[in-house]
Amino acid sequence: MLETTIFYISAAVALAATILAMTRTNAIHALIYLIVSLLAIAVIFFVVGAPFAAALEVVIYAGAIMVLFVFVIMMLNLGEEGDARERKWLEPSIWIGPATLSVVLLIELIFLIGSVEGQVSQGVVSAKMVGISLFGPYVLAVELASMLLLAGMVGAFHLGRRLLEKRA
Amino acid sequence: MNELAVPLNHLLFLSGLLFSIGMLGVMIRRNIIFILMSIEVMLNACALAFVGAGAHWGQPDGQVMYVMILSIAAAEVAVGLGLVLQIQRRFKTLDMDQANRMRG
Amino acid sequence: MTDYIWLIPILPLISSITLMLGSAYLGRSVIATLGVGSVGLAAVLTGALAYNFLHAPEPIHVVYWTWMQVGQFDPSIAFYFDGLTLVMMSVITGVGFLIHLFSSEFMEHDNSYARYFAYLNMFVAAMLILVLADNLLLMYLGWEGVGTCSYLLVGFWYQHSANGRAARKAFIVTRIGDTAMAIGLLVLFTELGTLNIQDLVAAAQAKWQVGDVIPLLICVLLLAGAAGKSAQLPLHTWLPDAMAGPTPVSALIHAATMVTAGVYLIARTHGLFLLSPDAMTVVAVVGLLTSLVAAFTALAQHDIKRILAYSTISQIGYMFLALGVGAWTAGVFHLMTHAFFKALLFLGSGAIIHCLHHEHDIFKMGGLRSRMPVTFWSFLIGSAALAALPLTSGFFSKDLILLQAYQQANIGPLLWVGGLGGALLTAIYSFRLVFIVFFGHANTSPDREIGWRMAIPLILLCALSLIGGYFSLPVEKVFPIDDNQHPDQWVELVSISIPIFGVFLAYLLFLGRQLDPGFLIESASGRWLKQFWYSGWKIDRLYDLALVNPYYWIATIARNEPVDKFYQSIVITNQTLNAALSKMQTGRMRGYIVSMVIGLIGFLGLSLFFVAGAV
Amino acid sequence: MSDLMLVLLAVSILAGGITVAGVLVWWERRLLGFWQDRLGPNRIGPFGIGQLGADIIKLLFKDDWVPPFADRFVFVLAPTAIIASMMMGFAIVPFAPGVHIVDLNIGLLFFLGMSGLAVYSVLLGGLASNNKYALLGGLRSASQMVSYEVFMGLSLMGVVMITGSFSLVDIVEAQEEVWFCFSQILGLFVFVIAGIAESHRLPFDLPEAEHELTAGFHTEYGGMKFAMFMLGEYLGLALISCMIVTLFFGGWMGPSIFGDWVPPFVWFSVKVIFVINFFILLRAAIPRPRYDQLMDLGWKVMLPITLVNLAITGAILLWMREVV
Repeated sequence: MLETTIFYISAAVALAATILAMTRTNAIHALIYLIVSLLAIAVIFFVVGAPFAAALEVVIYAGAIMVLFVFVIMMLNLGEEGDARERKWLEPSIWIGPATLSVVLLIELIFLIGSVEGQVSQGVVSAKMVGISLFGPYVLAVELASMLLLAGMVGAFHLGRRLLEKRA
Repeated sequence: MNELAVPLNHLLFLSGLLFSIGMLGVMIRRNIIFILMSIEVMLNACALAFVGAGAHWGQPDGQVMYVMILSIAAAEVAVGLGLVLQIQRRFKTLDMDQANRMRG
Repeated sequence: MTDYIWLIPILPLISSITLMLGSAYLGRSVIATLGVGSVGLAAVLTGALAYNFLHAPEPIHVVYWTWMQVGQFDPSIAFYFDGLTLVMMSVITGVGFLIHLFSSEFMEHDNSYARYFAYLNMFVAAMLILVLADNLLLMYLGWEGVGTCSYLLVGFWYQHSANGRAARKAFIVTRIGDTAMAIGLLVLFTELGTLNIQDLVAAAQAKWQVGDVIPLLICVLLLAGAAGKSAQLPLHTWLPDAMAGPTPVSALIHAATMVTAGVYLIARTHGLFLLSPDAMTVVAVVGLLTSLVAAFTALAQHDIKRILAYSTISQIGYMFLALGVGAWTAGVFHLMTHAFFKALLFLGSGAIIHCLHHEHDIFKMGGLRSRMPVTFWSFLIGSAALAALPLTSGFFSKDLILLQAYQQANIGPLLWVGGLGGALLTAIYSFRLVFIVFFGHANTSPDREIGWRMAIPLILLCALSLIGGYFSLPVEKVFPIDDNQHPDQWVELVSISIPIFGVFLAYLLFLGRQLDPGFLIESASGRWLKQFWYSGWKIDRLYDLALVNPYYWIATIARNEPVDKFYQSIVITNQTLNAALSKMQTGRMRGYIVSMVIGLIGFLGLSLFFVAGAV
Repeated sequence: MSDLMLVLLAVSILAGGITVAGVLVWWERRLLGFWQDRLGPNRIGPFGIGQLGADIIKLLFKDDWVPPFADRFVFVLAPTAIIASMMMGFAIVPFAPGVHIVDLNIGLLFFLGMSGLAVYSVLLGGLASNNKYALLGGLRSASQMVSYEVFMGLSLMGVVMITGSFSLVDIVEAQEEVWFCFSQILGLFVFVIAGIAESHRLPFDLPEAEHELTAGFHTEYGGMKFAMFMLGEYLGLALISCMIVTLFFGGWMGPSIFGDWVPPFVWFSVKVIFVINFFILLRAAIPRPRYDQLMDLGWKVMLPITLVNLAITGAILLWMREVV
């Protein structure tokens, strides 16, 4: 039962942290909440028997992608006036419409998901199994992902390089 | 870890909730950094659904999809943040609504 | 002992790739060592293979992996090695090695030294794949590979646009033949369900009677491919222009190896040709006509390389003649001896050109006998072999062809007389070349004598041209045994004496000047004939008129035809719609996102509706 | 191991870790003094051991001041991140057969994750201080640590390929025959350098290079929060040393010629102390590179080396599988 409890606690943490992250005006605070939410999801991954995904969530999502965010925020150096502006942008008149849309979508999702039955966990899916299917039936997807990452790298380099050159 | 007794649809509810919150974030924020963060939340919600379903069937395919989502997220963030820096330099603001010059 | 067959084509390939990638980092000596050494090593391995094969002459079949699998179609990467392959491989690696060695000096001062050897090695690799392939598809890969290398090497000095034009011409003309051959392969596959050569021949012989139509069709298509690659009538016009490439390339590709691929193809699939006597007759006639036309043309040329090019066309015509009359062994034998002496002649001409500052016109040479002794002797021996003077290698092979042609069932004597005419012409033009270039008074002087890397291949090829006729080919098991009667004594005597008479005639005409054909040449018809022969029987002109110009004309009028208007209207419609739709691009990101979300909600709602409806 | 034992072990590792980190401060200064021909702390107690207590007292009683211009929430949060993640990292270290808190089947990835999270401490500390030097220090450390994390992870994959498992216990047991420091010499080389960069120890302490950035990301920190940064750094040093020993030097196993009369835990400690001393020696011996040199070294030397190592290891493994 310990695992079940952990699951629900992490789910609550993830939800709360995500909501907080979406509503902060300070980007750094929002990011910290987002990291917490990611770590909570990592715990959920671990609990449902996907330790490899959990590790990747921590190493890559929380450990690398979010660091990039912090990095960029540091470079932008947003000040106090940014916070005030964000607060102005979060008026109810702005978010009430989108919120309705989201709620409608959520209701639809719940209707669709509601018919799903069965338990989550069927035991642990180890990193080895994931690796074998990654380089077995999904090898083409791996190649595509590598292409995508290469394209991302070249794109990021291109964007960043122009920035440096114009400054120089 | 077989004593885990969570119905699959609870996990999917969580995923759906996170997805809706992320989508809401994309719609209501004007700051590009927040929009990128919201997209990360949405991607993560999808990943959660995949991993949960994979765990339900005891198959590695869910985690394989997770790895794919991860690489998409990594590429997206790299390019997206590069764009953020460019936008900040050109428009001196991160307001998404200011960057509206590309129109038909 | 079959383990290392794959090494033989792989070695030049690896060297080629290394040279391509590392051309900027390698020194000239390293480039030369790699380029020459890889082919030399392949030659040594081929020698070892030959040693084993001659002791235990069993065909070797090695399957490496399945290349692709589409339904019933599963060609493999596999090598088939028998006597015929051995002959071809020995020629490719042996003569190829000598030519590489020669090139290492010939090209020494070229800026693109590495590129040259990269192409040349790639050519050797592709050619080896061609002859080793156990199925026609892999063979086709090698076939196109050598075509590509030929294109690259003919246009090697691409800075001159004429060379590029020559390369394109070579590529496009051979492509016509290749297309026919590809169609032939498709027909073969649809009819027999396999492209493996051994299976295919067996299946064909089981399925068809001698004289059926489909084998005739297939054979004619294959013949078209062979004629394209081997520069036979009517697709021969590319070869003289291909002389734009470096001379060792002409020696390797356009004399010794690639152009004989067509001969190899027909010899390899002789089982099919045996099913269709008509096709064989066509082969023989094409060969004979080509050999005569090219010989007449060679007689009128000024450019030393063009003379040799037409001579090559003519000699390959002989090989086709041999194949056409069923003298398989004789044809392949002539292929081998021709590789020796024609490579020798080309390399000799390369040496002359090298030492005379790229002078090609034979009338500007002269008296080189004493100043370039090695080249002179090699040219003399090569010409003797080409003219088939007794005891040289060319004599044995050409004599064999003529005798067997005489015995052909229907039109044998006619073929024999034609062949004799060709032999006479060959003797005349080859010794015309020798007499004009090496005798008489000197018009230019060579500024250097050739070095050892050019001399050694010449000397070795001299030796091969002399003794090559005594080799016996290990092809008894490949080809059906000839059981022809020995013809009459007089036939043999005439065959032997004609070349000698030709040489004598050439002596009278070009050296001794006892015969002065001036009045003939000066007459109106003589001038016209000379011009006609000089331009290669105006075949290029004919093609221009009949094919190229009409094509341009059609292309010009096809630009504004009504069908095009129809497609234009599609474009305009699209543009209008696009203008309307692009109004939706407001540039406001969040608008897009909201509309995407609304769409998502709509789709989910629809699916919900259907789920609910189903329940 | 019973639950009670597990809890005891966890508590003792926590306490022991902090103590070791504290002792290390003194030990490093003593050794540095020894190697650099000076005295080092020698006033309080025998060999200056009392210096440790004096430092603790000073740090504890200092005013816990937060600069008014700082982002208070993040400023306070930052130092806890490094302590927490480093302490978590110790959970998977196998000290002796059966003596570990948890044997995760993704142990190595867990370690990488924890060392990845430690970045935040530096990054957020630098950002929250609202100080130009601190910001620059944080920026530097972010790119340095994210870059070196890449080869750190990759350099360990050779070990994982040989073992076929991410579990540290499995990895130690796979070194029964021969330690991985021989077969994975390139991996060891890269891992040691990446480890120094990850824990930003001296040759690679660019984030806090005194002469350029005063004290880098922790310029504004003082008192207990500063002590936590220090503690985190020494914990990181200890953790990296434990990992090096576990992954490349056979963990608790000693050379077989010594028989089995030396307890495994002693072997482990001896090796860890040896590696820590090696790190301190590096600090004493090697000058600090420029920042661009550091990044060049990473991407242009370390990354190719790790990739070559991976390719060679993979090729040999495939070849062995073919042979056997």
